[in-house]
Amino acid sequence: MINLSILLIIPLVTAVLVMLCRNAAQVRMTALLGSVVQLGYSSLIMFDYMSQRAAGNKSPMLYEAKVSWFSNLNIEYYVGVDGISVAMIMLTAVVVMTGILISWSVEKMTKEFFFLIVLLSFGAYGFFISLDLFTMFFFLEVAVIPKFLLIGIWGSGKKEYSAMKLALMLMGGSALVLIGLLCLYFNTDAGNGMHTFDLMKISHMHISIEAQRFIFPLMFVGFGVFTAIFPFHTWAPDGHSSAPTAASMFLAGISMKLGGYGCLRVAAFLMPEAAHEYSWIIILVSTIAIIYGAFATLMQTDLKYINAYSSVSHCGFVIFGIGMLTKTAITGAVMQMVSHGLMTALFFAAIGMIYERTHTRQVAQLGGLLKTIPFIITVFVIAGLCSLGLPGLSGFAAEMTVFMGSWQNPDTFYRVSTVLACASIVVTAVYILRAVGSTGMGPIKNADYLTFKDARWNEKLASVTLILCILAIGMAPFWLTNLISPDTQIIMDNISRSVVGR
Amino acid sequence: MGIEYLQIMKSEMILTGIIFFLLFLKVWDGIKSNNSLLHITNVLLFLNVVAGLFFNTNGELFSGMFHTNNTLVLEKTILNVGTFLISMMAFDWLKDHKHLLEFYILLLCTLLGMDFMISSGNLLMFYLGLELSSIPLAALCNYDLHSIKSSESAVKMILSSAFASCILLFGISMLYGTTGTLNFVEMAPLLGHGNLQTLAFIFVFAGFAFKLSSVPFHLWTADVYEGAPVPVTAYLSVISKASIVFIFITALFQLFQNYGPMWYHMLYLSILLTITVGNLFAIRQDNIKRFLAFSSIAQVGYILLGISSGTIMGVSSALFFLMVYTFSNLGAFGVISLVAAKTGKDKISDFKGFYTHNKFASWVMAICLFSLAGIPPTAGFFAKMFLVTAGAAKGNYWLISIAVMNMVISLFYYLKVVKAIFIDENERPIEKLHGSLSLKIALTICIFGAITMGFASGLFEYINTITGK
Amino acid sequence: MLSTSLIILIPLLPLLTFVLIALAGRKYFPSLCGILGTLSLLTSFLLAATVAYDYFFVVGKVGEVYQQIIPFKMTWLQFTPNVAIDMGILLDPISVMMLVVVTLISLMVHFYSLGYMKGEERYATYYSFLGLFTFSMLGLVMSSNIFQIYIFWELVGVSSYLLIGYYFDKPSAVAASKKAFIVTRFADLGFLVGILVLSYYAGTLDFQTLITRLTTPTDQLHSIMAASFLGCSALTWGLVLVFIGGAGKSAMFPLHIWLPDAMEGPTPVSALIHAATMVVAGVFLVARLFPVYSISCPTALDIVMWVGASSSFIAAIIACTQTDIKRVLAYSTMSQIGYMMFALGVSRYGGENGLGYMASMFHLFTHAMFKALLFLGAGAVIHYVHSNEMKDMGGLRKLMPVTHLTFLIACLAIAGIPPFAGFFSKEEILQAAFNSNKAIFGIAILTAAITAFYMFRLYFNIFWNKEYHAHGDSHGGHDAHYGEAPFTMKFPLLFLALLSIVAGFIPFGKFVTSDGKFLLTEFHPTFSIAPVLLASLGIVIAWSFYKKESAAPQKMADGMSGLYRGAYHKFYIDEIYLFITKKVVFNLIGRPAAWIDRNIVDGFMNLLADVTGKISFLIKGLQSGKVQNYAAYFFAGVLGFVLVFIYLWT
Amino acid sequence: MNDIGLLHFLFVSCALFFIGVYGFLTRRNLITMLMSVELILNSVNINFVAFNKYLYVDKLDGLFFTIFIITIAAAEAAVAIAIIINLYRNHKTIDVEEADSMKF
Repeated sequence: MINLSILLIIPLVTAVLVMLCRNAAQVRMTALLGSVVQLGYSSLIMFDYMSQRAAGNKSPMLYEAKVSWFSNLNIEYYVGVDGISVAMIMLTAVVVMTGILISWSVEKMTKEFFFLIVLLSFGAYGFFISLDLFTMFFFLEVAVIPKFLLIGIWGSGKKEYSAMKLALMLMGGSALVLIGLLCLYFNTDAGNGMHTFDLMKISHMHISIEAQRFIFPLMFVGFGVFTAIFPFHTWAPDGHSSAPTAASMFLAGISMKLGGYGCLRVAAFLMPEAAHEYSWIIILVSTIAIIYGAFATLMQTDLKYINAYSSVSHCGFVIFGIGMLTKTAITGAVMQMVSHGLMTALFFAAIGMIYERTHTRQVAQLGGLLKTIPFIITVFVIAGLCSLGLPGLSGFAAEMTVFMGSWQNPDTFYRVSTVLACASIVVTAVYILRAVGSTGMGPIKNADYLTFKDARWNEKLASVTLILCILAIGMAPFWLTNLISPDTQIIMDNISRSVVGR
Repeated sequence: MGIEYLQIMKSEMILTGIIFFLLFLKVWDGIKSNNSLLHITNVLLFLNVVAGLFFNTNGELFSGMFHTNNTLVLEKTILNVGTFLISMMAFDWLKDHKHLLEFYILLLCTLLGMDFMISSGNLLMFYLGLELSSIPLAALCNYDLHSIKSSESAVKMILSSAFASCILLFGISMLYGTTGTLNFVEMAPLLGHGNLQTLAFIFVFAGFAFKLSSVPFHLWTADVYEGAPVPVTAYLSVISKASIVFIFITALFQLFQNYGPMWYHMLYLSILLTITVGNLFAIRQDNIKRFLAFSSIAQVGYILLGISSGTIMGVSSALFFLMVYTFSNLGAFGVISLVAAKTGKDKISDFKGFYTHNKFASWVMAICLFSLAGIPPTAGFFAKMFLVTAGAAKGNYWLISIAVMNMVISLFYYLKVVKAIFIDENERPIEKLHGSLSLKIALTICIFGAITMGFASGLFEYINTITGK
Repeated sequence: MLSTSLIILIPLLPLLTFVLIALAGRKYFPSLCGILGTLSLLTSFLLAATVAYDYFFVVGKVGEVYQQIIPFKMTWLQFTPNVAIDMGILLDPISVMMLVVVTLISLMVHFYSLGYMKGEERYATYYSFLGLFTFSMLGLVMSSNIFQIYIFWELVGVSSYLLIGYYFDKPSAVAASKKAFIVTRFADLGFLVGILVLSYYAGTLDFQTLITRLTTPTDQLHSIMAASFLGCSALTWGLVLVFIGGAGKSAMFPLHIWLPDAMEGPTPVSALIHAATMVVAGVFLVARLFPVYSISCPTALDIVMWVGASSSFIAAIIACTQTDIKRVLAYSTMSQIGYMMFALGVSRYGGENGLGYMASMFHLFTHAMFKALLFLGAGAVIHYVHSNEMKDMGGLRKLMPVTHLTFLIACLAIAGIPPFAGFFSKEEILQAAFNSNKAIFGIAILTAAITAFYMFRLYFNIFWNKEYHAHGDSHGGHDAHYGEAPFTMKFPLLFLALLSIVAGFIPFGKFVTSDGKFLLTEFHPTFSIAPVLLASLGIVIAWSFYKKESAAPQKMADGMSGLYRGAYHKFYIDEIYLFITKKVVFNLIGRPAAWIDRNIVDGFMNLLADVTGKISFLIKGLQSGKVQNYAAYFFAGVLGFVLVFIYLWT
Repeated sequence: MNDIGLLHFLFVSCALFFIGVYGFLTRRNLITMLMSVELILNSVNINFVAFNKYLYVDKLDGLFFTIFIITIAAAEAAVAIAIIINLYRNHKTIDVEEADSMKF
């Protein structure tokens, strides 16, 4: 029988073991082992989940476990998963494992590096499985500080500035979440004057519309900061570009998903009326983010900045899909989260591999690398194609689902914004091809590029894993949709019910 | 009869005993080596902590002047533990100091004063305890006789605290004049009539606020903290502050319950000012003691936030926070005292690259700072969450928003220190410091407390139940 | 009928070769990859041929009407209960016809490349890409679902990108591939939105359902007619947007700019992708949705017609002035596709009106043959001369007789000289145009004449004009030896030449018509006199100009210098685009966006931090360090409380 | 009417209080500041005694409090003087304005 807490125990044990290790080699092996076990267990969960659903298990959350934690505040350790969280868990597991593989050659303070990475993953797992808002918030914040240290210590460029900015902006976001959380808490009623943090319970209560009007923006913007919602996205470019490879992978692959997941699972799910009222603002903002992120990317000359801004644009699709409030669009948003997580992780991995060899990320200084490091550049190209939405790779399925879902929203404003969002795929093509073309193709800029060694086993393994996942989603998106759409249906029911109720 | 006295005044008795024993040692002057003296004292203090846990009863003496109950025992235990940790940390600083016994005698006198103060049921007793706990502290601040800063801080301490207690006394005298009694229980129902009483209440409140160092009565804090020797600073920022919070809670909830709405708004004002001003000043500090002083001012704001809810929840979360705060803050001060004792450096910039040679100390510092900043998974997160939650019960979300936003600012300066320790390069970082065993033990206890206490939900629930009574 | 699994094999085999070569082939058996690819293509060609036979002669026809058969279909991505992307195979006359064409040409190109690409560094990669392209193209033509067609649409786009950029160390090639992809991507945006519009109102993505719902008076049809945006009905919008997609792929004016540059790719690739198959995808798409266009929304069809006609004319003009032989061919391709487009445009659904449709498909078929032949021939020439420029050529007829002969046949075919293939198809297109729209007919016939002229200009410049003398710079200056290409390259030429002779005699109206019924096309000699004469006139002019070196063309060029320069510079369309992208998009949108992001949005965040710092600096005076001030503040605080809580307190 | 009542005492003590505060805030000599603290304390004492004498004659809380205040004031003064002397050793002055090395 599945026990979700194991998902938290494995990283903890790994972290402790890492701290006990003698030398760097042991550390790496331990961390890798832990992540592999975690991946195995996550996939076990996924398959078991699928089989249970197939067997007709209709309960909204599976593997629920509930332990009273601070009884006098009704705080519980309450975990459980639905399709969406399962998808997120799988994403996290994959990205963590590949991230550890990619950062195999970290020499400086190896132990601390891997310790922090494992701690970060601990936060992410906890966030995705917890159904108690307090616990959720706890894990949300657990995942912040490791980033600060990772960027600050192992980063490059103006790392102090970026790390501080990232930590503060994310903390500002979670502060907003906290305020919203407290207001929400005191607007719930669990009988005899008690309140509750229990997400499922709250979803059945009716929060007064006035309270929702106040809480929803706090929650949505708060989580939105994590997923780089416009105009609170500026931590992303600096953070990504200064971070070490693995950290960038986590930031874009996992951390930005925490926000999207929160927006969906907490904000939209618990406060449907407000979601409806603010929907047009969400769409407006996310459309701006999509277009403007894309155009801002056009001007970037640093590979990591390019990917960071494109992440802003792509995560715009997540918010966009959620804001559309149609089942298909929300499904698309979740797919986009998964797809973007994998794709951007692959992208950063490739950039990291290139940077490790050329020691520059300036597009202008690169060129013709396809001759010398074909594997890495191929990976780079695949990531790029995925990001510009090539069919057969995950990006396409996700974005198309978002578009189809958005178009079901029969209102000129939404239609126009959908068209604009679609238009961004052209711009995406432009900057991706620019990056790919001037990095991998053309004449070789620098003589010593000829001496480069192609990817090592760990890098190959990491890239191949990610590519396989991307292909799996891109070639056969139906399994992913089957996994998540029942639960988006539940969310939609909650939303539409409340709106009909109005 | 007698045994009852012993039982009810147990901790005070024990403390007095220790004080006299130390005095005797001083007079006898038999033991020459500082280390053994220090070890003896530490053992005594440890026994004091242990003894504080057993044979406790509820009861009162001297017609309600002195009373004790589980909550008070808990509070005294907190103080004892804190004192014990501080004396463990002071080892490296004291072991080549001439008059270390005086240090301990003064220290324990203040502790005794606090014990009396927090278990007082009468303004006279309260005043005696207060003075007993503050006058020797001024002397302690001046303990490094030849340091200019030390003496200056002592002067500031004694003068401003004298002034403050004058105001307090004036308020008390007016309370007495309007009610004719000094006993909390008798006085409480008679309050709430007429401006004279309100004036008196404000005076008394100001006296408390001064000791709590809440804005605008806080200005002495930073200077005194900066000048005083590190262990004394730690003592000031943790123990004396905690004791004042305890008695403050009693005063507000028992004595001034009729002024409920008024003191809620007073607290509202002081919370806003305290948190904001504390943070704003903390941002620009480079001296780490001064920095911690301002950060502790900001922390007081959060404690007041919890208290302002006027609920059991608020009180218990305040107590819980103080426990966590004791461990976290003392951990940080432990590292600082180690550095100060070995190198005499006390600037944040001196800590650049500290991690390169002092891994353990750096982690202790980092974790304690995160706990102060309220970052999970440290206990500080839970403590702060509970305070804020308790405060939010009033539904004053603007206050909450400002408090929470200030948490972000505070994170900035805590991270600044962490950054200096872990990230910044330094060509000549502080080399490996070999602290004494007792210091190491103390640090370990602190870090353990700072991490685990948050998950020990039983503790919090226990506090909640006993404060409920 | 062939079993479904075999039909699926047709596209799958190239895919398998792609995967196999990409993963293993390049490393372990690079030299064999060519053979492997060719064999797998041969197999799928044979399968396709069998399918075609079965379809046209055995199972396809039910009561005089060719049915649409869907041997295979699976749900790929479910959006809503009734809207889903299916992966399916749709067999009907056009798809089967395309099946044959694609596999055939692809086979020829594979075979040809064995010789042409010999010794290339990335030989294996080349074949893997060819496999990928063939797979995508086959998937495209067999799509049963409008979204499926979009998917493969993108895939052909990317494989064309990869193949154009095959010589990736040539900056021009990289630029060209980028340009091709982005321009078509831009057009695909229209396609995508069009799909969204149509599918929303039709409530389905499946071709058959979509077409029935949008052609017969159902409530879907009414709703889509009713819904209007900016004065046009949603249906018009949808169809026009879809057509934009098609125009992009088919290099219709003004989205044609990528096609000439695409010639940077290896010549066989140009033959396959940019002459025979991918570029006609747009025509195929319109033909696929033809019922909707013709029955429900003739307006959109008129747009198709005019775009087609104008592109064919402009392209023809430009082709007259180009000196790079591949570019000439590229423009002629564009012009011929324009022919197909307006043929569709002038046509209507069913019966006699369907002539244009039939003719268009017919022309698509024959054009594939002779245009591929032209490109392959040009490839042979370039292989020999190592240059694309006319001035480096001339008098090659003795040196490479086979190439010369086949090239001549192809030229005659495209010029529309009987009895070659081009003649028949073109003649029917002209007839359809004549029947429906005289203006279009005028343009068409004029274009036909110009076509003949520039094709023979090309022909004479390559094979006659001056004596060939090898120039030192290229290939170590080999002297003018007998330079015929190897068999692997010769065979496709001959085979295609044969086809371009006989293909015209296929009674096309029997098989491919707008409504699947039999359409009798009678042949009017009287009608076809005019076109043939004009074509011959063009040839004669070309002969007089270019048979020998002469100053005449130069004089002529100076004579109409304005037009000539304009045409030579492709009417400056590239420059306009360059202006729009570089100046407008980059400088007016991109740069400001980046600037705003750094300085305003991000600046605001930093400003918050700075302000906090400033404030804390400003209030530092409170902590004056003087104990008396402290006491004063203390007392002031007390008084403040007194003020507030005694005097203001209520 | 012209016998001395509570208000007179309160007036005196009040005056004394403000005189003390004024002195504390203005005089720059540490010893003088200490003396003004004593003034305030005495004003408090007067309060206590007066209240006790006029209002609550039956109980002696006020008197006790006064005695304690006097004692503690003495102790406080002792410690303060000691500290001031030490300050004088270090600073060579007892001007309070000089003791502001720690600020901001």
